[in-house]
Amino acid sequence: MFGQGLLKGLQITWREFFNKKVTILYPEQRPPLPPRFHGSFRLEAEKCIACGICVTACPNRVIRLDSVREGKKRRLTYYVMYLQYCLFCGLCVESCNQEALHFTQDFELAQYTREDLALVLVKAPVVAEAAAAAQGEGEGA
Amino acid sequence: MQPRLETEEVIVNLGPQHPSTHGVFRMILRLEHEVITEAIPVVGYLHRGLEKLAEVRTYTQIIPYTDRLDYLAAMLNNLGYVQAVEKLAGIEVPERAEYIRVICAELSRIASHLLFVATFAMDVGAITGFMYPFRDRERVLDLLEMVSGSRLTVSYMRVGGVAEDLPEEFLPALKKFLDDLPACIDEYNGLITGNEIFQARTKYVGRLDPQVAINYGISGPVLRASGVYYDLRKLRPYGIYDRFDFEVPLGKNGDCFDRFVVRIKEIEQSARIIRQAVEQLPEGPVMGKVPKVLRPPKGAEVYHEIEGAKGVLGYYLVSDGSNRPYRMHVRAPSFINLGLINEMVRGWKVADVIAILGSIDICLGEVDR
Amino acid sequence: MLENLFVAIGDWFNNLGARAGAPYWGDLLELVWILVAILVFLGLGVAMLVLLERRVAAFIQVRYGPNRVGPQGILQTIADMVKLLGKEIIIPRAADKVLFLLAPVLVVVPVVMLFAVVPFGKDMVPIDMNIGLFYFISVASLTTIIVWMGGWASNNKYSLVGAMRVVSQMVSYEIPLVLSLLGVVMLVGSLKISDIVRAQEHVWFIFTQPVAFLIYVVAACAEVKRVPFDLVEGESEIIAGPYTEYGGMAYALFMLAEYGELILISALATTCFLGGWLAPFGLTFIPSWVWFFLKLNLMILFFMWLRWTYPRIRVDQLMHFGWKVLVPLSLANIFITGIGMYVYRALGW
Amino acid sequence: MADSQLVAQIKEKFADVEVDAEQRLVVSPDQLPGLMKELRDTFGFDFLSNLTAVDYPEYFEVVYHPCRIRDAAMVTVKTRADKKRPRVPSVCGLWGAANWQEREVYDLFGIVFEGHPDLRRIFLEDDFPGHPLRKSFPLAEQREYVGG
Repeated sequence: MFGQGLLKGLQITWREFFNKKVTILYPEQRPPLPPRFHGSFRLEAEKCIACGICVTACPNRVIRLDSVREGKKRRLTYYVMYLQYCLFCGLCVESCNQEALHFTQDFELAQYTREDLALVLVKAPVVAEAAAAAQGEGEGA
Repeated sequence: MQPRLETEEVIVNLGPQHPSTHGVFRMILRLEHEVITEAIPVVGYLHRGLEKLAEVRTYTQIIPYTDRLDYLAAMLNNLGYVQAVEKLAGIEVPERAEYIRVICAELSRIASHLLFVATFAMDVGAITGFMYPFRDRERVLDLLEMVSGSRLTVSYMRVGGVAEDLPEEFLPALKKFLDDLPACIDEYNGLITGNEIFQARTKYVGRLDPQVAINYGISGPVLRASGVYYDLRKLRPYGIYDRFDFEVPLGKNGDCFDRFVVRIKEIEQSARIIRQAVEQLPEGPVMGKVPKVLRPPKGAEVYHEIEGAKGVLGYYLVSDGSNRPYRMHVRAPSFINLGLINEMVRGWKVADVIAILGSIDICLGEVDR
Repeated sequence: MLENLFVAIGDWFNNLGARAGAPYWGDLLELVWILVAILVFLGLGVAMLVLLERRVAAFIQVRYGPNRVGPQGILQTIADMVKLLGKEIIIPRAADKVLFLLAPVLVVVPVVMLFAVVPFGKDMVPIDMNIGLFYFISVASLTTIIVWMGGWASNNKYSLVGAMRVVSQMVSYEIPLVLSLLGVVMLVGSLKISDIVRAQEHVWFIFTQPVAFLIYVVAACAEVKRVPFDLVEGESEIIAGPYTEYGGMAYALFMLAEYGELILISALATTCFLGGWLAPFGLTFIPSWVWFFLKLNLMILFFMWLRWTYPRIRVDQLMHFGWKVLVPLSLANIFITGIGMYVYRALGW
Repeated sequence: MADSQLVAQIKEKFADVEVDAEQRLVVSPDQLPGLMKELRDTFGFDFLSNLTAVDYPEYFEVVYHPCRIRDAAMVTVKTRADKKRPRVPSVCGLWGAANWQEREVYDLFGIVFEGHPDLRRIFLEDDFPGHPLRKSFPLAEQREYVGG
C-alpha cells in the first residue's frame, strides 16, 4: 500500500538511532592509519648521497637540495620540500635508490604562513659549511 | 478572451558556488515561474590545462595527474592511462598485477557509485540518505589507503604493474567489507529506493531516449539506464575482464530513478567481480620488465578506452620517441555526458534540474581537465 | 502542592495587589508573571530544541552531534546565540530596507501571541477564550505574510522563489489543517481550549479521530515548513529560501520563530488529540503540566524523526497532494464524524 | 583497431582515402562529411566516442574515433588542416557528441569547424589571447625550475 516504503524508512532510521556511532572524536581519539600512509616526509641524511634523482622524479618540482663536493663523495648540506606543491604521490620515495626518503604518519601539515609550508629536512649550519670546505668534518642535524 | 497573465522570464544563476552542482559548475537558467525554458551550462572553472602540462612531463610523472581527473575513482583513471601507455610501448604486465588492478579498479568504482547514491539522495532532500552510503564509502577508502597510502589520490598503478604488492591485512579487510555490503545495499533500498516520496521525485523525471543518448555520445550508467547494452568490460574486454562473469544492469525508461537503481546494481556486480578476482589471485611479481627511461617508438599512437565510473574513459597518446608524450588527450565521460544537459533539463522544474544533474553524476575534475 | 505550583504563584501575586488595596495592580502583576513564564518557556524551549534537533539528527546519522560546548553539548545553543549576536546583519544593496529589517522582528510576534491559548496544565491556560482554537488558527496564518515580506524585501531571486513557495504552501495546507481540527471541534461542541481537553476525559481524540490526527500531522508538517515539505528552505534547490540574505540576529529570530512554531503545533496536537494535560490511565500523582510537557516532547521528537528520514517533495506534487488528497480526505472525515455523532445520539448514549 | 575487412570495404567505396599502417583512414577535409555520413548510415557507426586534434609541425590533425554500439567496433578517421587557416567541416549534423568536443578543440587549438551551430570557447574566457594547446603557445614557467 502507499505508506509501505515510508514506514520502512522510519524503521531503518529507528534502528540506526541506536546503532554504535562511527565518528571519531578527533583531537582526543586518533584515526588508525595504515603503515603505508602518505603523510609528511623524513630523510635519513646519512644515507642520502645527494644524487638528485628524487628532484627529477617529482612531477611538481617540490624538492630542492644543495650539496658540497668533498673529495669524490658529495655531502648534502641543504634539503627542502615545498609541500604546498606536493601531490603526496610517492614517486620521490620510490625513486630513491638509497631508500633515504620515507613517508611519516603525520597528516597535520597545515601552517599559518606560506613560508612554514616549506619542510626543511636538512640544513647544515653556515659556519660549518665554510669550515667544511677545508677538511669536511661532521655536518649539521 | 481572458487576457493572458503577462509573466516576465527570470534568469537565475545556478552555481558556480551552489550546494548541489557537484563541483564548480554553473548553469544559467531561464525560468518561467519554476519551469525551465533554457539552461546554458558554463564550464571551465576547474580547467587546469592537464593536456598541456602532460606534454612537459615524463610518462611516469603524469600518473599523479590522472588521479585528479575523476577524483572520486582515481584507480580507474590510473588504470586507463597506464594500460594506454603499455599498449603504446608494448609492455607486458604480470598476472598478479593484472588481478590487483582489477580489484582496486572495481573498489574505486564502488566508492564512486556509493558517493553518487549519497549525493543524489541529498539532492532530493534526504540528508540521512546521504550519511549511510558515506559511512560505507569510508570503509572502501580505508582499503584503498591500506594499499596505496592515500584515500583519494592514490597514484598506485605504474606502467607495467602496480607500485607495491598488497599488504597482508588487506585481503581479510576486503572480505569483511564484501560480506557486509549486501546488508548496506538493502539499507539504501529500504531508506531511499523504496521510499514513495523519492520515487515521486525521480520516476519519469528527465527521461533520456536511447537513440538521442547514443547520438550525443552519452556513456556509462546513464546510457545503460536508457536500456542500451554498452559496457566496454563486456563488449571490448581490456586487461583480464573477460575472465570474470558478471551481468550488466540495464534500465527500462531512462529516468532519474533508473539511473539510480542501475548504479546500485553495478555496486553489486563490482563486488562480484572483486570476489572472483580475489579467488583467482595468483602469486608472483607485481612489476613487469620496464626500461629505466620509458621511450615509446617515434610516431607511435594509441587510443585506449576503459569503462570508467562515469562512462567510457579514453586516453589518446601520441609519442615522438622522447620520454614525454607529444600529445595526450583524455576522453572524459562526464564532459560528454554533460553536453546534453540543456535538452534534458528543458521543461522541468528547478527541483528537477537538481535531480537530473545529480543523476548524470558528473565530476568537474574530469569535465574541465 | 506541586500540581498547581504556577497557579499558586499567580494567585499570590494577585492577593499581593488585593492586600495592598489595589486589586487592579494584582491582576496586572499576575498577567506579567504569566507573560514572563511564557517567554522563559519559549526561550529555554527553543534553545533546547535546537540542540535536541542536532543531537537527534546526529544519532540517526550514526554520529555524535555537538558534544563539546558544555557537558554533552548543553551550552551549544548559547554559543550559537553569542556567535549570531556578533555577526553583522548585511542588507543587500537594492533591498527594501524597512521591510527587510521589519520581517525578522515581526515574525516572532505571532509565535508569542499564540502561546496565550496553550493549556500548559490544569487551569493553566493563560487566556481561556471561548474561541481559543479559532484564535490559534487565525494568528498562526499571520507568519505567512511576514516570511513572504522578508523574502520579497531581500531582492534576491532565490529568496523570491522561496517567498512564493511559502505563500503557496502555507495557504494551501491551512485548509486541511483547519478541516481536520473541525472533526475534533464537532465532537467537543466548543472552541474553548479547556473544554476540548476536558472532553477527552475518557478517551483521547487520537482514538476516535485517527484519520484527522494523520491529516493534522501531515498538514502541520507543511505549516512548519519541515521535511518532507521543506521546499521553502530547500537547501539543495534554493539555498535557504527567504532566509538566504539574512545573517546574525535576524537569522536567529527566524530560527526562533521556526522552532517556536514547532512547539506550538506540537502543543496543539497534544491538546486536541493526546488529551492535553490529562494523565493517561489516571496517574494523577504526576502534575498535569509535566504530562503536557512529556506529550509535547513526544510529538516534537516524532516531527524530528520524520525530518531526518524523508526526502523533499516537489512544488507541484505538494499542491497536488494538498488539494487533491488532504482536503477531500478531511472533508470525508468530517462527513463520517457527523454521521457517527448522529448515530450516537440516535442510540441515546 | 578496426578489422581490416571493414576498412577494405570503406576503401573501395571511397577511392582516395589513404589507409596507413594501422588501418587508420586519412581523408581530406572536404571529403570528410561524405565519409562520415557513410560510416554512420551504412556501416552503423552511431556512437562518436572521441574527437580531438594534434598540433604537428606541418599541419593540424583532427582525429575522430566513431564506434558501433552493437559490438564496440572502432575506426580511426583523421583529417588534416593547414596551419595558417585551420578549417574543418563540422560533423555536428551527424553526431550530437561532436558539439562540445569540437568547441573544446576550437577553444584549445583554434581550428574552426564550419557549420558548427554555436562555435564558442568552452573552457577559457572569451577574450583569452591565443589557443593554449598549440605548440607555439609558450608554457609560462611561473616558478623557476629548481634542481637536477
